[in-house]
Amino acid sequence: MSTGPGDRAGAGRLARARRRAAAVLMGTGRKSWFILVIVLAWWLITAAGWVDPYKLPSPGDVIATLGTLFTERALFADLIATVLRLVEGWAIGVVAGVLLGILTGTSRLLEDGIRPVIAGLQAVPTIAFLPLAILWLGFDGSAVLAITAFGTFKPMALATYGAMHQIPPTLLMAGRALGARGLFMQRTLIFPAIVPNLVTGLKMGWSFAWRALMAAEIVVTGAAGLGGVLELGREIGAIDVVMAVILVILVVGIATEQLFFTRLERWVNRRWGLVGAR
Amino acid sequence: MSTGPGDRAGAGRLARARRRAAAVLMGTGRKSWFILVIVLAWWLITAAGWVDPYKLPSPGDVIATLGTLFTERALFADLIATVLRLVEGWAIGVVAGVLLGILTGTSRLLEDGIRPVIAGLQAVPTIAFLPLAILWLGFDGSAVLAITAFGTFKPMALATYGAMHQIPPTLLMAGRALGARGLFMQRTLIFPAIVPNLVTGLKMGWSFAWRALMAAEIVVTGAAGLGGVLELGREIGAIDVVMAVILVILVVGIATEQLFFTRLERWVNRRWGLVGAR
Amino acid sequence: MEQPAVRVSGACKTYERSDHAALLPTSFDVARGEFVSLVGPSGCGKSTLLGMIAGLLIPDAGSIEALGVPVTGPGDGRAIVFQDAALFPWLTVFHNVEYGLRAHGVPKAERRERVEDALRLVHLDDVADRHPYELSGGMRQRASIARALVMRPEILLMDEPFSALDAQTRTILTDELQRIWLETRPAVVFVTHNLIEAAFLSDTVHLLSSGPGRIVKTYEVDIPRPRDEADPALLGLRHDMLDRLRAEVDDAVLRRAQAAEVTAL
Amino acid sequence: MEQPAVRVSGACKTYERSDHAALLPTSFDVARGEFVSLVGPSGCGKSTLLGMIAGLLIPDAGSIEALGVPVTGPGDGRAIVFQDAALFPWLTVFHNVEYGLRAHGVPKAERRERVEDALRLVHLDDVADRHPYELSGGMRQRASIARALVMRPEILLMDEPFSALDAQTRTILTDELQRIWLETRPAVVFVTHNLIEAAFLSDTVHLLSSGPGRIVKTYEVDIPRPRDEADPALLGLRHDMLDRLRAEVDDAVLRRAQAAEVTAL
Amino acid sequence: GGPTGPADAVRVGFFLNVTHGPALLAVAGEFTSALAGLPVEEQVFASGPEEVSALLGGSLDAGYLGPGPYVLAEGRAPGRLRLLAGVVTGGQSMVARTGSGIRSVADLAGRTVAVPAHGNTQDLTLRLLLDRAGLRAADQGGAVEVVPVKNAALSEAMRQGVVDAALAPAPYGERLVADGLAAPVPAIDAEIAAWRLPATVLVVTEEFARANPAATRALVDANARAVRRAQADPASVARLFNAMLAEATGKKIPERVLRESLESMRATTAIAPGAMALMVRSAERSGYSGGPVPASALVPRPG
Ligand SMILES: Nc1ncnc2c1ncn2[C@@H]1O[C@H](COP(=O)(O)OP(=O)(O)OP(=O)(O)O)[C@@H](O)[C@H]1O
Ligand SMILES: Nc1ncnc2c1ncn2[C@@H]1O[C@H](COP(=O)(O)OP(=O)(O)OP(=O)(O)O)[C@@H](O)[C@H]1O
Ligand SMILES: [Mg+2]
Ligand SMILES: [Mg+2]
Repeated sequence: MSTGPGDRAGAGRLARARRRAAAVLMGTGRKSWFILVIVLAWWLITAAGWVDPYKLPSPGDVIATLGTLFTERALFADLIATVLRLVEGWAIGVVAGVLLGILTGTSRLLEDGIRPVIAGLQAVPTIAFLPLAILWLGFDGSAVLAITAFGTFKPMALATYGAMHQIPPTLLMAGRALGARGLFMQRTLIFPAIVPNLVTGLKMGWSFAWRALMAAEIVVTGAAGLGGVLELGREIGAIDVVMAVILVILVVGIATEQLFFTRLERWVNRRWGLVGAR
Repeated sequence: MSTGPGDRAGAGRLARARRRAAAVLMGTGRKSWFILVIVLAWWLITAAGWVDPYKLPSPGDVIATLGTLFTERALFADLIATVLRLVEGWAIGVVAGVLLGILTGTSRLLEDGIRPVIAGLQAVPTIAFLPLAILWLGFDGSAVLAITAFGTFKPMALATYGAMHQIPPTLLMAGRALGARGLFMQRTLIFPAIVPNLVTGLKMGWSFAWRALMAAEIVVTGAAGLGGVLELGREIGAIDVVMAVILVILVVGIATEQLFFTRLERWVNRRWGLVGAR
Repeated sequence: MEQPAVRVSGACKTYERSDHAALLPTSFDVARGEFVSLVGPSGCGKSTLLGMIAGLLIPDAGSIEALGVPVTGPGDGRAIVFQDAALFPWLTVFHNVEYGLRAHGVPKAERRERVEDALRLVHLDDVADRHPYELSGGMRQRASIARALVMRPEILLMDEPFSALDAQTRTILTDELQRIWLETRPAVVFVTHNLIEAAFLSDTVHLLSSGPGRIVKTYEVDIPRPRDEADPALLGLRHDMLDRLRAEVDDAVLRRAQAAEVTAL
Repeated sequence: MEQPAVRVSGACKTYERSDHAALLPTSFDVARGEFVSLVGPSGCGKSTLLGMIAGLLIPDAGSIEALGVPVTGPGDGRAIVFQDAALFPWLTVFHNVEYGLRAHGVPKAERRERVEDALRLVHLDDVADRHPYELSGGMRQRASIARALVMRPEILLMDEPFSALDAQTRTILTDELQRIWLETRPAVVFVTHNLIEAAFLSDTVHLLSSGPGRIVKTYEVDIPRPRDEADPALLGLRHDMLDRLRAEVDDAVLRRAQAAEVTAL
Repeated sequence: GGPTGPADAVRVGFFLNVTHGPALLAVAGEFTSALAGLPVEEQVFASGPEEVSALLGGSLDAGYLGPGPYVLAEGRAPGRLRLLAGVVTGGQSMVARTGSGIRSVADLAGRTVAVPAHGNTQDLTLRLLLDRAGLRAADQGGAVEVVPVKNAALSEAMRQGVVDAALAPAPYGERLVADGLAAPVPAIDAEIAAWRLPATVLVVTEEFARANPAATRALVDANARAVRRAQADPASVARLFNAMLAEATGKKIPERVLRESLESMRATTAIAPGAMALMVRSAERSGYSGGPVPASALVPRPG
């Protein structure tokens, strides 16, 4: 039963590596079984002919349509156009929202005055502003961008307010006692202190940005962008095109979540010490 | 300098009452100054003729249009119809989201499988599903309701997952040690424990519900609703109608926030002891 | 020999995704009605050990028996009190104390009676309708103790129940705990950092080493009860334990520093 | 007479939206280089008093002078250490300690030197690049102390700096604080619940009453330094203070119970 | 307001619709050579109101659009747009749900009729029909429920019996017929045809026309060429439309449906006298109009 400490550590390391490899495999399995079940059910339902293919095309049909859209049509260009627009609008909205949130959040008067208006605006679906945006900003894409940015801006500002109220008071007191004030304080203390809470806000903002952008693309850009394709698919009653576009959005959404937000969150949580050292 | 303790208490009570009254007045002032500034600026810009009235009707015009809409176009009926639909769809979405969240959140396997799918779906704007909803559920209220409920369901389920991870582990341990398990545990411990975190989710869900409902009402036009009026204004190029409807949504939004969510939050925070005893 | 209330035989634990043991194989008995304290530096595995006795954690190896039955989960006869009271904030004091009885399907009338008894025992009968946020820290811990006692446990597990309280409230509650224990006489396993508290309350004090924990020394306290906190014998015992612990900590600080270096690479 | 480091004259405070005073008018002096402790039950206004001296809170009436100048806000010469360390989690230990120097526009080279000195003083020089989450609780408090000391304060304010630590780490850090204080000799106002700690470290201990706080008794500790924690004189002093406090608490419990009834109506 | 001087490009808007056939040809061919030296920037729109907003907001110079949005724009912001020429007339048809028994306008009483949008060409046309038959829309206190249904949702609305008939722009009416969901109503189509209502017109902003007379004339000429080609070779319009649709969605509309659609319309630069006035009257009667439309806005002013 007695093993030297060296052996023990070596065995431990091996066991850990093995456990980790198993965990990655298991993790993939754990995370995808539900998708597999859904796809299987979908396939079964359509293969058995239980529903009108007009109402629910088979997975194969949708994949085929997707293939055609990508290989023969310019769906990839649409996707790129949409994602670029999305990132740009989202980034503008994030910066504007966080700046406004921090600047007005440090004064009770400003916050009391501005926050209810933003909270109220948040209830108004961003598309309602689309006609105004086109009139005021013109049609050359800036309306779409403005709508996307505006859609992101509101939840970001609200998330910033929320986050500012969650800064531990002793951190603020420590900062003040050390002589921080004004812009120095906002830049070096308040902003970094709210970052972990903002990450959740970023995701929310992304989700609102998608909604605003899709709504705007459907109305504004005719055929350019995923929204345009979605709308044209609807117009001509091609449900497989609609589902193919949904699938693309879904994949982009999951990819963004996994490749960007989850990593960002993990990095921030680590850096801000929100998880134990290990 | 010396006053009896009774006098002192009496004076204190009076001072407190006075302070409270002042606070209410001040509070209203603090919260509305920004709105007043905006309205004033709006009025000034239009009165001075700096912008094309076609691009920005004056506040008076919008109010007049609002009056006409209410008296001659039965906007009140539209408003009621929309709000009822909203509440119904939202409530269904909330119940479904929370139930799914709790049921699958207690099992790692279920959560790992289902959560990424819901997170992915959350990236897809709910309107993208509208064509499917119309196909499957019919071109009538049920598609609109389903879309609204679905729009609420996803953020609620995600909020529920999030909230479940924030239950203090000792509460769960205490419950288990006291013999709670299964449904009893979910009903009497997990659900009440997540309520305070859910309140924020409720607001988010409400905001998503509005978006989904407006988008759906614009397309499925059979019944009365604000979305239809908004679309009418857009289609006939009546920017004053668009602004009037935005104003109505804004007022409903602020009223809901102030009369419902803020109170709910305050009540929950009090009951759950998230603020000090006083 | 009478069967012990708790028998821990070689129980040990390494947490998932951790690379060192939280508790090395540990063995000790708690006789029926005995008051045992576990004392040791932070992170030495005291809570882990208690959690295993409670059935909230499963030991990796070794076994734990409670009242002669192997522990496989939380169960009758054992109750636990945590450092943060862990009261359910949405329930009144009454309903908090009633919770475990509801979970066990005890009929309403009996529940009412037992809860009232328990609240009287901890002097909380007149705040039964308050919510936890309306209580002081000390009152919260009393409620938490009542919630455990109402289950009429033969084994009471307490994890630093008083360490979040201020010194004065703590002293008062320690006195109260002595009284309650003398009235109800469960076997107690009591975790604390406070050496005077441990000495004052216990029949036996186990001192745990830090790092991966194990018992390094056991003290028997043969002072008649009720005891007085200022008893010089208690102060002497405290001093012995402190010296022993300080040696342990220095050792541990060294070990931890090395571990930290590895981590930092 | 030499000007005191801190002069508190009749300072009192009632918080907004509270209906009873947090601190009744209180007066005391802290001489330059003197170590003063404030001890009292929870909620008696110790943190409030310290916050006023730090300039983080404004007294309702009375005045506070630091180094002969009326306090109107946080300012040079005063530094504060909190119970929870309050390190900035996104900064390394080095940058945490450097923060106050940056806020004061100290040039980079001087910052580096002063930070390194401060870290050496608290034995943290080899973990300068770590983030707070990579430190133990005791290391965090050392870092927090370094962050205060780097400002070369003539007045060091400490609000229960060790109360979140386990007993062993606490003992070690108390020893260290004595050493650091003997090396740097700032005037210290030290808030604690731990009577031995107060007696061990202080020249003067002020005992505050509970409820709306005020000083009820002042003890001078005339034991030569460096001191030993096991010194019987310290234990005797502790016993005196405990008795006095226990009387205070009973009084307060009564008063608080009455207040609570009013609240509950 | 945008720049008042000569432009450095002509920004032209159109829909990806069969009724915009000559516009598609123009974009694909006639405009490729710059208009009087100005490069052409095309912009695809999904609906008239956005195109009007873009024109009035100064981010578009010229546009193909239906007469409905045009007259509504002239009512709200008189004199800001200039009607240049006709493009297509016809291009809409009444279809009735199979089994609904609708054969004439009078049969629409008590029924639900779909149009694509409030105030668009079909909506205004339907109201003219009702007016002539002594009927009124429900929103005007009458017995005919006029509901806006997006083209995308039309076939589902028809399939589920939510609407009894639809006045649809080509090719959506023809599609419903081809899918067996609805039947044409020849009597009503004949009545509409008699008005010779435009389906698409070409407009330019007054500002652009004043600052760029040569480009405006070139625009009129290019449009005229495109119209002549569309009239001479409808099949080329069908091919081009399907090609553009497929480019975006990978889908095509059946050739037969497209051919039938094209037969229902006629490419012509002429605008029948009185046709625009009918549109204005309908807009005013239905309460859509924001104000009086100047008489000068009703006739093309290409010069
Ligand atoms: N859930 C967990 N996952 C991983 N490691 C854990 C977990 N809980 C505790 N540990 C680790 O196990 C060791 C023992 O922890 P435990 O909580 O039992 O110590 P303790 O003696 O109760 O400490 P304290 O006095 O601070 O309460 C520590 O190193 C701790 O970091
Ligand atoms: N920000 C605040 N607003 C309102 N009341 C407060 C606030 N901070 C403290 N109080 C109240 O003022 C009184 C004194 O509080 P203080 O924090 O100064 O006590 P303390 O002696 O430091 O207590 P502890 O030992 O628990 O830290 C208490 O009754 C407390 O509830
Ligand atoms: Mg523990
Ligand atoms: Mg305090």
